[in-house]
Amino acid sequence: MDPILIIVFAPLLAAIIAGLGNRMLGNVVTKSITTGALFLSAALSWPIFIGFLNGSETAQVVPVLKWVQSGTMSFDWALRVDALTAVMLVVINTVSALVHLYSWGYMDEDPDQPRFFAYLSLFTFAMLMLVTADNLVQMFFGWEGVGLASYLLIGFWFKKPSAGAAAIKAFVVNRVGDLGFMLGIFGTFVVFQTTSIPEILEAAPAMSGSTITFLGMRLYTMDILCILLFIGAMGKSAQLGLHTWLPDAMEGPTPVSALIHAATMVTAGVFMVCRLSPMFETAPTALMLVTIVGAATCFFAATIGTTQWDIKRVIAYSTCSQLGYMFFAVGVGAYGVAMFHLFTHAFFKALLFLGAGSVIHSMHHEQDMRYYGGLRKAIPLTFFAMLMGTLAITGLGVYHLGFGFAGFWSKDAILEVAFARGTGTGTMAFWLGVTAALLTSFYSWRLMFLTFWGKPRWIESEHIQHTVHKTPEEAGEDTTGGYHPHESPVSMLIPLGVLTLGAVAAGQVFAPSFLDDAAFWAGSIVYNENLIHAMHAVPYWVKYSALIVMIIGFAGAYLAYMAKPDIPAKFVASFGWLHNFVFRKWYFDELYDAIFVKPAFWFGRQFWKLGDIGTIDRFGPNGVAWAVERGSIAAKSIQSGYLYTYALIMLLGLIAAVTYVLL
Amino acid sequence: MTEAVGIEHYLVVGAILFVLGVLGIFINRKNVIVILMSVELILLAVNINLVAFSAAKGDLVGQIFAMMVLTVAAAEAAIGLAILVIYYRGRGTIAVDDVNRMKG
Amino acid sequence: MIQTLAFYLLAGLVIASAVMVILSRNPVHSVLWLILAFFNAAGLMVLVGAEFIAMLLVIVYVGAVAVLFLFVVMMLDIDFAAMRAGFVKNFPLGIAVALILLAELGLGIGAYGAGGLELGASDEMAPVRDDVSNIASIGALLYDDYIILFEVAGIILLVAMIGAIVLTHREPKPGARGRQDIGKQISRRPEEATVLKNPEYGKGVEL
Amino acid sequence: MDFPILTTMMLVPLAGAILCLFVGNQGDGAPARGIALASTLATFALGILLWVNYDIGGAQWQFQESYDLFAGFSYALGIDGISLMLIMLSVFLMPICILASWEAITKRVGEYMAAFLFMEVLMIGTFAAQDLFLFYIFFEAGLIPMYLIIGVWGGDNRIYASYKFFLYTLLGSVLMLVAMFWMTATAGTSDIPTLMEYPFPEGAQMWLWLAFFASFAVKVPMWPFHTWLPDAHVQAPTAGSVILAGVLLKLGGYGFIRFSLPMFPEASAEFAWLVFILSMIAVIYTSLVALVQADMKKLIAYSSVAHMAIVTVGLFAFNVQGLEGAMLIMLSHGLVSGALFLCVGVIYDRLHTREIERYGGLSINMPYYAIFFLLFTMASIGLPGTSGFVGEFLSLAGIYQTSSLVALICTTGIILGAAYMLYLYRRVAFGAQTNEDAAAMSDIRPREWAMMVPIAAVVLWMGVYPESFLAPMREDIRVLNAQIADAAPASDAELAAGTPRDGMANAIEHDGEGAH
Amino acid sequence: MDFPASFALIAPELILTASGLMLLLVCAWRGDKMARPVAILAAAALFGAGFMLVPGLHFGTGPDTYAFGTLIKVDGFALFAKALIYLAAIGCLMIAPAFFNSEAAGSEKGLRAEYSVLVLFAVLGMSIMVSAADFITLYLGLELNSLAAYVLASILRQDQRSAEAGLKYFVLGALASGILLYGISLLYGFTGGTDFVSVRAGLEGDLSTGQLFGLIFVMAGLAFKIAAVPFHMWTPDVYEGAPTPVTAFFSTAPKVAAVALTARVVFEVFGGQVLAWQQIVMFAALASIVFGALGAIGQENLKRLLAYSSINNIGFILLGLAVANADGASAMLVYLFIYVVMSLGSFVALLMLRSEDGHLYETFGDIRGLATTRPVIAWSLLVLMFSLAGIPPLLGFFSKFVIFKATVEAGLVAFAAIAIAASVIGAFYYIKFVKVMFFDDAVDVVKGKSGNSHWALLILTALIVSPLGYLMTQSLTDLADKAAAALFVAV
Repeated sequence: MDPILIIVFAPLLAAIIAGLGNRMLGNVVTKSITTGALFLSAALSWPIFIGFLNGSETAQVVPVLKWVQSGTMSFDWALRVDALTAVMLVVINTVSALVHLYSWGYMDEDPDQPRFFAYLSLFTFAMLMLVTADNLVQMFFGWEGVGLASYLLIGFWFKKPSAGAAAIKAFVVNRVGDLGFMLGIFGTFVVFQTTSIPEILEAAPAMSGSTITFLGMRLYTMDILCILLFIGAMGKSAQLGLHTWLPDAMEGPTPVSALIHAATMVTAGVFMVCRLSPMFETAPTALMLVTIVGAATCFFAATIGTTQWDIKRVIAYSTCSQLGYMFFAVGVGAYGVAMFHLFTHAFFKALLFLGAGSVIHSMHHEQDMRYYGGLRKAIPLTFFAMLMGTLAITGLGVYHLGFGFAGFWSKDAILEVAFARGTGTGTMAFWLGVTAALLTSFYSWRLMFLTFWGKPRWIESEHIQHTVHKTPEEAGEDTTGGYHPHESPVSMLIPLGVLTLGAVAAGQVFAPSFLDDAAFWAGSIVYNENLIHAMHAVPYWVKYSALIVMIIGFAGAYLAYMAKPDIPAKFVASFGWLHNFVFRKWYFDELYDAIFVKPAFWFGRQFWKLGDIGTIDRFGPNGVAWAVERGSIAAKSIQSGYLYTYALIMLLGLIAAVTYVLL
Repeated sequence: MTEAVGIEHYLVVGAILFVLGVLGIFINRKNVIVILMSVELILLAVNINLVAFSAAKGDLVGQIFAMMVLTVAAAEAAIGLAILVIYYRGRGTIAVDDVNRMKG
Repeated sequence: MIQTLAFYLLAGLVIASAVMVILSRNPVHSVLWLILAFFNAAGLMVLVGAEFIAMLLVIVYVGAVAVLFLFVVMMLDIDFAAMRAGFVKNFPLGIAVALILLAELGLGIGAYGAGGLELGASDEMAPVRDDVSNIASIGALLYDDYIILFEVAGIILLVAMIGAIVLTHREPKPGARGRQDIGKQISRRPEEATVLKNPEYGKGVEL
Repeated sequence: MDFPILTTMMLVPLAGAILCLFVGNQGDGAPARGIALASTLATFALGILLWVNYDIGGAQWQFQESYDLFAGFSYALGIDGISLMLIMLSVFLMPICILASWEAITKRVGEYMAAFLFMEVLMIGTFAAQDLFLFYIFFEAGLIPMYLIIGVWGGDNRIYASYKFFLYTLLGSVLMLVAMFWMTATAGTSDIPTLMEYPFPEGAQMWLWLAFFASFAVKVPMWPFHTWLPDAHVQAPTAGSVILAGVLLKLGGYGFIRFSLPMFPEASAEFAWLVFILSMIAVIYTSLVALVQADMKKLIAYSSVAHMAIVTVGLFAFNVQGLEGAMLIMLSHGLVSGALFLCVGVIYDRLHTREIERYGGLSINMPYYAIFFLLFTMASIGLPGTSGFVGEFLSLAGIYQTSSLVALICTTGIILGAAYMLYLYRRVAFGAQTNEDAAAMSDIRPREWAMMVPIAAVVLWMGVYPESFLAPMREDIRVLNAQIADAAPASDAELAAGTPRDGMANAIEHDGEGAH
Repeated sequence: MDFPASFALIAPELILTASGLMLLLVCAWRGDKMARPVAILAAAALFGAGFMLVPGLHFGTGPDTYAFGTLIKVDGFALFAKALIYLAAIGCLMIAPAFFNSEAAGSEKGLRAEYSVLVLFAVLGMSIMVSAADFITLYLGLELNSLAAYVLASILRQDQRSAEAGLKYFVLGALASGILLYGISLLYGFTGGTDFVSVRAGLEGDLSTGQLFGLIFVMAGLAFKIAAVPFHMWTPDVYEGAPTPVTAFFSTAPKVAAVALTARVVFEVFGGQVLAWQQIVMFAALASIVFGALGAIGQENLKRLLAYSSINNIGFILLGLAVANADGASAMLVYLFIYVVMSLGSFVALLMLRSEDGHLYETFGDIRGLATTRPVIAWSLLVLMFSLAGIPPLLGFFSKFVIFKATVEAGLVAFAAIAIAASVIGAFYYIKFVKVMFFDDAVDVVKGKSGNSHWALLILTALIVSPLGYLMTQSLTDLADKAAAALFVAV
């Protein structure tokens, strides 16, 4: 049996067993099965990845089952393994296995653990189906499958109304993207008469320059197809416009955020564009759009990140922002660079989330950073992990030393390649990227300072009050309220440790392969050698720009939250509108609520009351019934019972007939 | 049949009688008996028609027919009056306006 | 000439009496007008040479039908004073309709006065023969070709009879005087009818 | 097969129905229930036999029977793959319906079961009829049992609903009858296979098409002829809704695929835009209406209208994907909406209300119920891997080839569908247990497991390996598509070759500047 | 004239006449005590008369169908109609005694012996009507039937509704006869004679206004007999007022006779002038369908409702007439047969709605929830009502099927479409029957027992209109085709 079959289906099997077995099997059994399956998958994934690294593996397709054959449209279940997939396999399986393990501790008190682990494994299966897809439809299957798992996990604590709402939001907003993805698949099928990815990619260059009608407009075929597909990617990867679900998705348990909303699922969009890179290469307009959207998201999400109080939301916006980086890297044609950032980001962002989870766990599920403070002594290991993660995300590293944390290697490469691209959009992306890097540094350090430095402030938190049964007044000077956070259990710390390793070293170790080794990619993505050369050749100020803004960001955060803690309040006081605008997430939710959600309900009610009941029924069935009833009353009133009426009507009938024939 | 008085004259008499008979049925509100008489008028009109045609065409069938109509008219009158009698017994009136217990 | 005069006289009278039939307030008068109408109609028929039908009309209608009407009118003992006068409410409509019908009929019988009336050719099944009297030819036809219809007419009269009896005949109420049984009456003997009593003086008879 | 299996499949439930009528309510209806279940299961077994013996890729019409029993039309049965699938759907859902009524129906059980069994006879007959008028008789006769089912065992407003259902659908179909007369008079036969190949003059096709449309559009139902559906669904007992949504709505789609398309291809092409416009409106309109419903059944009923709109666009896409997709949606919708009604029925049996607000947090006390409900909700949304996806995908892929605009509008159905279904699921299964009586409800019982599991299994089967369902229909659809291909409306997705734009989009001159 | 041959042809009528006269003697002699035996004997006579039709129906009529010159024509069409009339009359005789002997008859409890005799003579009249080949025969047959009918309608002398029904029926019937006669007189004058062949010959070519008038007046008179709009006004009142068995009779046998007569006159006499009358008939057909349906909606009284229903059904029959070919005529006959069965069954069912002490129920309010209290009656009524509404798979659909088939095949597609759409209005009140019986809560007043004859008739009619009835459609259509062909042989 091919190992890829085990890699993909072991999590599914585990999910089914855990899901149906549920309480019959008990917590430990289900947790062991799912976690075991994931570690198995992870263990089998690394050899494949390494195989690609050293060139001993080649791309292969393992057919599984016939799926659909309808006329000329045909697609089957099949697992495709190439370098790109291999990267994703290790990312997914490693992070997933670690998250499973982490959840042993994090979810220890939850009554519904089998369900949780089943969902997690189910998610992993769907994600694996996505990345191993050989055709667009199977990719869509995985795409939707991860959407389902995301929905289920966000809504895991379904008793909370906000969780339910967030789950729906995630699914529905993703569906907006899926609309584009589906149309993209349809269009691709129309153009190429196939949904098989290799066949499409092979035929794509020939279609460059051809035009097609879409909604009555004549457009470049490849542009419109790629834009449609990219809309799908935007939904899944929470790009500007379709990003609103991601922060809300933090309603899910933190391990979920780490796995789905940081490391894997949200990167599916990037993966998809990379997978289809030969197609995108033929669509300059589409790529331009990708660049713009990516850069805008990158900047926009970073701004919001600077104002949020919820620790997970900060990281969520950070994710959003980092995804923006990946997209504009893709947009400028540096697919390998984007994938590299995806790879490193998976480690440090999962680390940050799990670290945050550890904090939350120790703080009795309080997520508001205003109620943290001074935690570095209470939970030193978590602190260390978070510190490493922050260093990774802010991209600490020095070019000339040839050393840096994971983020340094990948993010700086993205900035450089955007600059090196030389186009207007590329340059714009570079500058937005640099600004975002500054903001990233600021909000990351802000998070660190608020959480781990300063004085404990947690007596203000209702969560803590519940635990220690004290109000802030009763606690008086002791702002801890007598609550002492504890370090998380080992099952949570091991994953933190592993990921810390990744966050520190992943960039250093894999940069040569991901960035410079065309052979590694082996044609699974478009590898633009010229561009990479240009990237390495950018001026030094470009190469150092990231480090510089990182330091500025750090300094700013230190100033505002350590040195002079009254600065933020002053800033808010003088630039209230700006703060509000950013704090309210640029009013996207309010805007969507006003132009989509409310009108949908309003139209629904109008269609129902005015349309169905007021018009269709009123003038249709009920109207006819009314008319018939009136007719019936009229008919009966003619039937007066009087002989002379009857005789008269007979005569009238006679005369009518006579007159008719005479005329 | 004289030249001066043609078949048309008889037909017109018949037509007028017919219309009077019909009119008698539906403008009357006094009395059902008058309605029965109107029916007789209609039949008389028919008979005049038949006889006139018979004479004009030199064909006796019309007269045979008229005889049959006469017979039936008599029978109808008998039945009609019988029904009228029982109706009167039941209701104590034969005003046309009152014959409307069933309607609608 | 005489015939023309007679026609117009009779026709005028028949129409006038018909009008009176439907317009007179008293049903008895109506019946009498009806009789007059029949007489005149009979006259008209005589004019065209249908003596038998004319006589039949007088005998059947005047002798039987009209009398029947009179009989019923009298029997029902209607309070003529209480009789509602006037006409139905859509009288104008009725009149209008009647006039239209009349006009159309006038038209229908073929442009009266223009002489354009075209009768259908007789199919010569029962031609009028000059050598045979009207009654004789009718008799011959009736008892030969049309015998079956003659019989049917008889059955119609029978049904009318049954019908009239079924509807109007009332079984004597219990307690009312029963029917005469003539046989029983004749065969009755004095012994059955009389009782010999020998009453005591001054006390009367106790039956 | 050497015995008339189709007739047998109709006779078994017919005999059961008559028995049920005579048994009546004896023993509190237990004998009637038993008879009904036994005969539906027997029919299902026969159905499996039918499927197994169906020669895929063999003759177009199989299991043909023809007896000259009637004047003016003949008793001719026979099936192709399309009929086979729909018959299977009917006989599959039937035992489940009986189970669903097992405890819910306590009054006049014999008559109820008889009505259902009659229904089954008629459904099989409709799909198997090979004579135009025989089809019409079966098609129309379904009104009687359904009218009774809604009227006798329905909810509070059942009278209005039953009248509306009856008269609306009757009015729709009588015009079709006139068209059928014209067709038989012109073609000289009422044999459906012959008529399917008869070239009707183009001018006449328009009228005929419209007459058939009047019937099928009401049955499907298409906007704006859909208003009978929510009423009928809401008032009908659970099993009635299941059959209504599961099979009766399919009659409309079946009608299009069996009559309108092959018999009047030119008219179909001519009117395709009418269908598209109505369907597009339906997708948006009824989805939004579904969003604001407070009654579970009404919501699902409106969702049916939206789903069936995808069927109609698929049918009139004039390509194989559209047709096969439409057929798969019909099968899937039959299962899924039926299952959703069963889900509603399960909790209705416990709490006797369909008001969404009265529930909440059912995942807590009814976890297995919640799983099934979720599965069917997801299938209804068209999640890949469930039956809902394949059909929807193919159908929309089909329509995209004809018009990207229609595809775009109809594909928004996947967004709106997700919105209203998840909103429903959230209000029923998620949230806190705000209603004590709802919180006290017990999880599904063995009988209910027996209803849910088979449907769930088929839903997944159809989602993962739809080949089982596509294979029998493939040849028939190919033939149909070849037949209508000439008339197909112009596709708006015209591809025009052009000179390739310069190389790859990101080609960059390697000038060697600043190289390290 | 070959008298023996003529008599042989009218054997059924002779049987009816002879038995009618003899039974009349029995009535006169023994009075109402003999009512039931007289009824049975009358039914036997009808059966006997019907038996005489069998050879003709089965083997076809001989070459010479005329009797007594051209007065009477005993062709296949007449035979079919007669058979149907006799059967319907037998049914109506079977259900009469129970009604008149129960409290339902009011203060005049007890079957009148003359009732059956009148029925016999009425049937004789119909028999003559349907084989008339001459307008005099037609008129006499019609009047024989009508006079008997007037009496039957008002036979419950002390019931005011019955008397009023008789009165209205009589007055309007007499008016209609007058119109008919006037038309006949015109036809006589403007064509060759009174026999159908001569009249038809006289109507060849362009019609003169006189001929046209004659045609219209005759058709108006006939329209009254079949109760087509606008000559239908008497129907609801008479149906409601007449005793129920009489109503049942009216809605079956005389209907058949009148329709058959109309078909014969229209096809045989006016057949050469289709364009002159076709549109009028079409209008009358549509108007009948619509008015019948509209009138029926909202009726509480079931008899009255069925009266409107009969108007509605006549509309469909007239569709067949409007088609003006043998198919249409055949369809009319098939429709008639099925309609008679449904109508008879419905009235039998109405007669079974009795209280414990024998009173008859006749409103919707009384049959609420009948399905639970009297399931067999309710289910039979359900079958009958859906059949009347023309819903397959009941036989009523087949009747509409043949009619519309003929209409469409004759090219009157738009006409058929309008008519069939209007027929949906009719379905409304038929399903109201079902609604009341099945959906409403039971009032449980119908408790009286019914005799075997009722049950037998009810079950029989229900079975015939059930899908089983389709098995007889072959032979029925064959018979009707043969019968209809007879009308068009002469052309």
